[in-house]
Amino acid sequence: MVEVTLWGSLGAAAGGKNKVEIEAKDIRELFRKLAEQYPGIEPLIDRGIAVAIDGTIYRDTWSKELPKGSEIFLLPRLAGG
Amino acid sequence: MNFDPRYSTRNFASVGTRPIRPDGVDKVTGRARYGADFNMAGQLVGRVLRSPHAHATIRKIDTSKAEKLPGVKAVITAADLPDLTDGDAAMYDILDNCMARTKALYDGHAVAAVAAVDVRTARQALKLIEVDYELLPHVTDVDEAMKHSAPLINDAIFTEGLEEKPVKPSNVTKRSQFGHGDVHQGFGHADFIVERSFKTEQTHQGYIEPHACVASVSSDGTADLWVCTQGHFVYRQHCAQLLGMEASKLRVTSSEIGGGFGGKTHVWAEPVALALSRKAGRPVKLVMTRDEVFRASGPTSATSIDVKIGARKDGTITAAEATLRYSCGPYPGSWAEIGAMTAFACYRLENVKTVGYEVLVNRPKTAAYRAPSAPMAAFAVESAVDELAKEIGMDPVDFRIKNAAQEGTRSSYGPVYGPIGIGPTLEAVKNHPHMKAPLGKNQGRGMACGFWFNFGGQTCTDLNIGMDGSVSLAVGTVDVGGSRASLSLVAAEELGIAYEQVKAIVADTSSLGYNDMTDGSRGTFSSSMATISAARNAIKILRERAAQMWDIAVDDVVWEQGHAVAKGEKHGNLGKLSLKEIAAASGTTGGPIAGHSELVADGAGVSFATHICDIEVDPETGATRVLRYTVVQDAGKAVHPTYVEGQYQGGAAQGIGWALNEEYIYGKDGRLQNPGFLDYRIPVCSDLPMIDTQILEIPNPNHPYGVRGVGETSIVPPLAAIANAVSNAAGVRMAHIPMSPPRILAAIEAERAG
Amino acid sequence: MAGVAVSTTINGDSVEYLCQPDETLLDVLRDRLGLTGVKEGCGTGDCGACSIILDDRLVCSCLVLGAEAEGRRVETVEGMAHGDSLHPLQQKFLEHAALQCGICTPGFLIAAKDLLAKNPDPTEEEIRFGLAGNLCRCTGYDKIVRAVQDAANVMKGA
Amino acid sequence: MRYIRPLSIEDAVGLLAGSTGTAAILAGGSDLLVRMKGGFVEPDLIVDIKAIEALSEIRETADGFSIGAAVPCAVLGESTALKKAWPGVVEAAKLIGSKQVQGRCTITGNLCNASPAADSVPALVAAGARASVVGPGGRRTIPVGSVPTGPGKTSLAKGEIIEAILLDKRAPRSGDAYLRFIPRTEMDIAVVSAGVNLTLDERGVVTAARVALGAAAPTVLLVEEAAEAIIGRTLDEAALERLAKVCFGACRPIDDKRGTIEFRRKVAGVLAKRAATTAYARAGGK
Repeated sequence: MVEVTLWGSLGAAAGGKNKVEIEAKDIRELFRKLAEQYPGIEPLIDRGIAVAIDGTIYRDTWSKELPKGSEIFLLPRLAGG
Repeated sequence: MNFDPRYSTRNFASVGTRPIRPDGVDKVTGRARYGADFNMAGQLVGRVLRSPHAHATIRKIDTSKAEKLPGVKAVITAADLPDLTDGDAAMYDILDNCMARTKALYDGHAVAAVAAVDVRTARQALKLIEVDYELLPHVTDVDEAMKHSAPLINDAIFTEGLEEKPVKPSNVTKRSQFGHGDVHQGFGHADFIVERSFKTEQTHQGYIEPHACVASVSSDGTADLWVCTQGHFVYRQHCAQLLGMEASKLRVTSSEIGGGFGGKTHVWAEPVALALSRKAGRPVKLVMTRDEVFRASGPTSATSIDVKIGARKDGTITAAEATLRYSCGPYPGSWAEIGAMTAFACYRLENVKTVGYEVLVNRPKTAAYRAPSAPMAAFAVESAVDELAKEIGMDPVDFRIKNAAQEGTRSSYGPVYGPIGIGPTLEAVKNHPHMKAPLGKNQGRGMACGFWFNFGGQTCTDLNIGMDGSVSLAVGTVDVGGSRASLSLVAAEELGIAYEQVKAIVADTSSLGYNDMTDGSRGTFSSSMATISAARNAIKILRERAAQMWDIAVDDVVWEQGHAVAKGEKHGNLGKLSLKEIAAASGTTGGPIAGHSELVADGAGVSFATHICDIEVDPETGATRVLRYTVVQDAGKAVHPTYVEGQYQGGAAQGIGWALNEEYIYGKDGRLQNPGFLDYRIPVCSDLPMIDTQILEIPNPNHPYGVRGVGETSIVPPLAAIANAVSNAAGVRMAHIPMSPPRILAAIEAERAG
Repeated sequence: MAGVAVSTTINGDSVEYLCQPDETLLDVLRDRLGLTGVKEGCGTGDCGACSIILDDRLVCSCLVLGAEAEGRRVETVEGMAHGDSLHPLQQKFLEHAALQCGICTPGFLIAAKDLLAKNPDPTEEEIRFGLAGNLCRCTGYDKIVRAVQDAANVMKGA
Repeated sequence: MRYIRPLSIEDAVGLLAGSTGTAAILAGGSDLLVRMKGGFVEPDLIVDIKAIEALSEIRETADGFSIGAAVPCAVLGESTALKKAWPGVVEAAKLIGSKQVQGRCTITGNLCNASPAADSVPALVAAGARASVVGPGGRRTIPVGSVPTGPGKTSLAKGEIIEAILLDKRAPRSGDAYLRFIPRTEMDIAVVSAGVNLTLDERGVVTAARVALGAAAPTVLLVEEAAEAIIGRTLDEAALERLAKVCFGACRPIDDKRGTIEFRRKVAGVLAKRAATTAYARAGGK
């Protein structure tokens, strides 16, 4: 079980929650379960979400493992110049 | 793929040196080919008709007269670019931006296009296209657009991110919130509070090369596109999707690019050129005029930002809060969201809250501009931080050092930082000789900090070793400012050979796997990672070939300084085989030697910078002069330090232009008043002093050499650094960017009047 | 519209072309003669990317008609190097990394060549004002000014 | 469209007078080509006057200087005698556009383009310059200030060409100066500007003065009251303040993308003061 913090406009899509608990071994599983439990988040995942695991931001490595006790943040996927 | 991206210390041989770039000679002799420098047999000239209105329903477009003009080979409207986006809202917006469908949403919005035998005919044809517009009320100001009484730009948009689903449509497309702690409580503990509202005007990336492409669609359904872009693979995806083509049948070649800065990250004219070519059955060259570049491409957000920061007498910030409103043009974006994330990223805060609002206006679609959204937020926050330091009676550098984020700090946007450079840049500034340079009458010094995330992303690289031992490196990230030099250095470093033995090129979309575009300061970070990986894969093969040549086990061969070395006593008399020798024998040891790499370069290290500048203000006219400017920034590891310095200087110069003079000026009619380099005033050579740089190297733990992106952060601090300097020079706090002479003079007069 | 026949000298070579009466020299150089080293950044004389030297005078080729080149001498960036040896300005631009994207570089080289021809030992201020008609968006001008200073030193010694 | 390069002024006048559609005179082309590029004008006839020898010379005459209509501004800066006599006029001409533009543009073109913000015009008006006009009816000489009649409009009749700008010979102890305000250091159009021309007596008292303001009204303003404010004085602090105040009051500027009414009025006064100070020093005043 990992605790995931939702930021930006994501919290509103999960019914106003800022933190959710999910049993997931990697980012892919996290996204799948989030979409199942909070359908409002699914279109946002499709649009692109970044995941910060212990401070490092991952945008595309969905195979990245979520270590036990790690700090997980979901962030909007950003544009750069 | 078992590539390990973790940083480890090493002694560099090539990385960190300053050789001449591989594309240099072509660029100083005029041979380098940019977007408009390419031609095809039978090529037509494409031209776009643009709306003169800020907001209008398109009732009807009659192209019949234009079609009849001799020399006109194709005329297209939105009907020739049907909606194939299949519910992809972001792509639909790009399509609508390329060619207005039912409404013209800003002055300059494309409504039709022609392809003709020459420019004169194309221009005449545009005049013959009759567009029946029904004018609608418009809004161009970000604060005005948020009012309930404002004209609605898209009645299908309801604000996202609210706890209760709104019942009425709005120009506010999204609300987003970041932070932690309890700001209300935090302000309760403050001895001093600064609260102020700021505005920044819209600016353009201002690349000197206008958008340009040559499109050629064949009757067999294949197509070629030559284009100046920051991401040819992304352009291929966009164009293929919008035109209903298979991506593999569209080959996109990126020309040399004459500047992008975020402005060449999504398509504008390219789908139009392809549609014209498809209809005309001939190649079409489409080059924007400068006027079109300003009216229809690029710009960053205009903003309106409120900031409140409180601190104790001892200088500890107890709470920080900001509300940020960013214009998006007529399509939804996430610009305020980024501003809200970056606003307080430099500081260690117990209580922080930021709220962003994305706002639709009748202006061109906002595009990324170098660390998009961060400079405006930093302007507001760093101005307030300076003011607060002054109220407390602390030195502004010491005040920032006391509150600077460090390893282990929870960032204002959520995650906890790893090793970061904000503290070291501040310490370096504190000890910089610039801080001791004497100041004269009407002169002031200012400083400010800035932050940018940096990105990684999808990357694919090929490294081919020729039979003569020279190395061809094919990368898929467009070189916007010297990355072919830095990537050649990385390949040379990893292989243990000389820089001159490596030649890097940017491969087209049919020659290499997908690459994300060069944005988010990712070019050198990502492609160097992929280059290291490709080189290591090639080394594995080189070792195998050496083992064959020696007839020993491959495990007994190691790679050292460009040579295969047989290790262990038993092979003591085998000597070494150079890369060149192994390559020469490759024909009989298994054929060509190459290393390939495809990876997602995640783990980009965040970047911080602190700038110092001295400004002189003429109190009688409000004119400013930049006297000295210094950039201190963390590069992680500077691969080619000269080009790192160049990025620091270039970002600072763009920031200086933004701070002082650059702005989009709209008339009451919603038309852009200054779509040219005459009145959109980017800095000229005589406006600037030398820009001093200091590179700090705090290794990024997620890159083998410790590299961080360096391209963007340097544009973040200048707005605030200059505002702080002007405040110290003229005694007025400037809350409106650009600080043009009329604004500064008005502020000085208001201050005099009390 | 009848074409105008023009005989001129470009980078030392005699050239003849036909152009339209309203066609700019910039368009002639780029589209008719293939000299695409001359760049178009604005077409209105505000960026200097199309700088050329016309009878020893620095001008924007976008503000000259093709027809006006009759009987005159045109110098473009393509004529700066001699054989395979670069002009000192070209060499110094490379050494100092005075270019990033490089689109403004041909214009800067030509403007700097004109500047040094008229003032072989310019101060930093004279360089900055002398090159103020050429916009660069990448470099912040620092390395360009240094490259011109260095080239001036080399050329003085030559 | 036709492009013609006549060899004599008479031929040029004949071509222009006889043209049926729109005709344009091409000297430096720095305004004409920009307007053609933008599609604002499509002349049927372009008359390039640069092959007319007399028009490409600066002549020093018994009366002063005659600056041919086709002389590029850069050449004004290369004339030592002109620079010595009329430094304000030369510095104004050398402020137009970039080095590249100065290699082409002419003060006559700057005058005939009739922009309220033209840099050389306030300096020429302050200098009391005259224009020699040739037309189907012959030659006439008029004050330069009477050429522009409004933004983009001139008093020249069909077929008329300005062949030269005439500047008087300098009286002793005279000096002129021109200053403009721009947000950048180069490349901008004047937000507001001031040209001052004055003559002193042996004691440093101003005996004659002309003060002209640019971008302060639809056409260049010759502010007689401003001249009166400094005539009979040694340009002390009080005279300068009076000068600034008068210029502030005389302006009739507009709000536009380049500046506000308030800003232009204030800065007009400041520039007049500073230009007067420079002109005074050039005239030998201390």
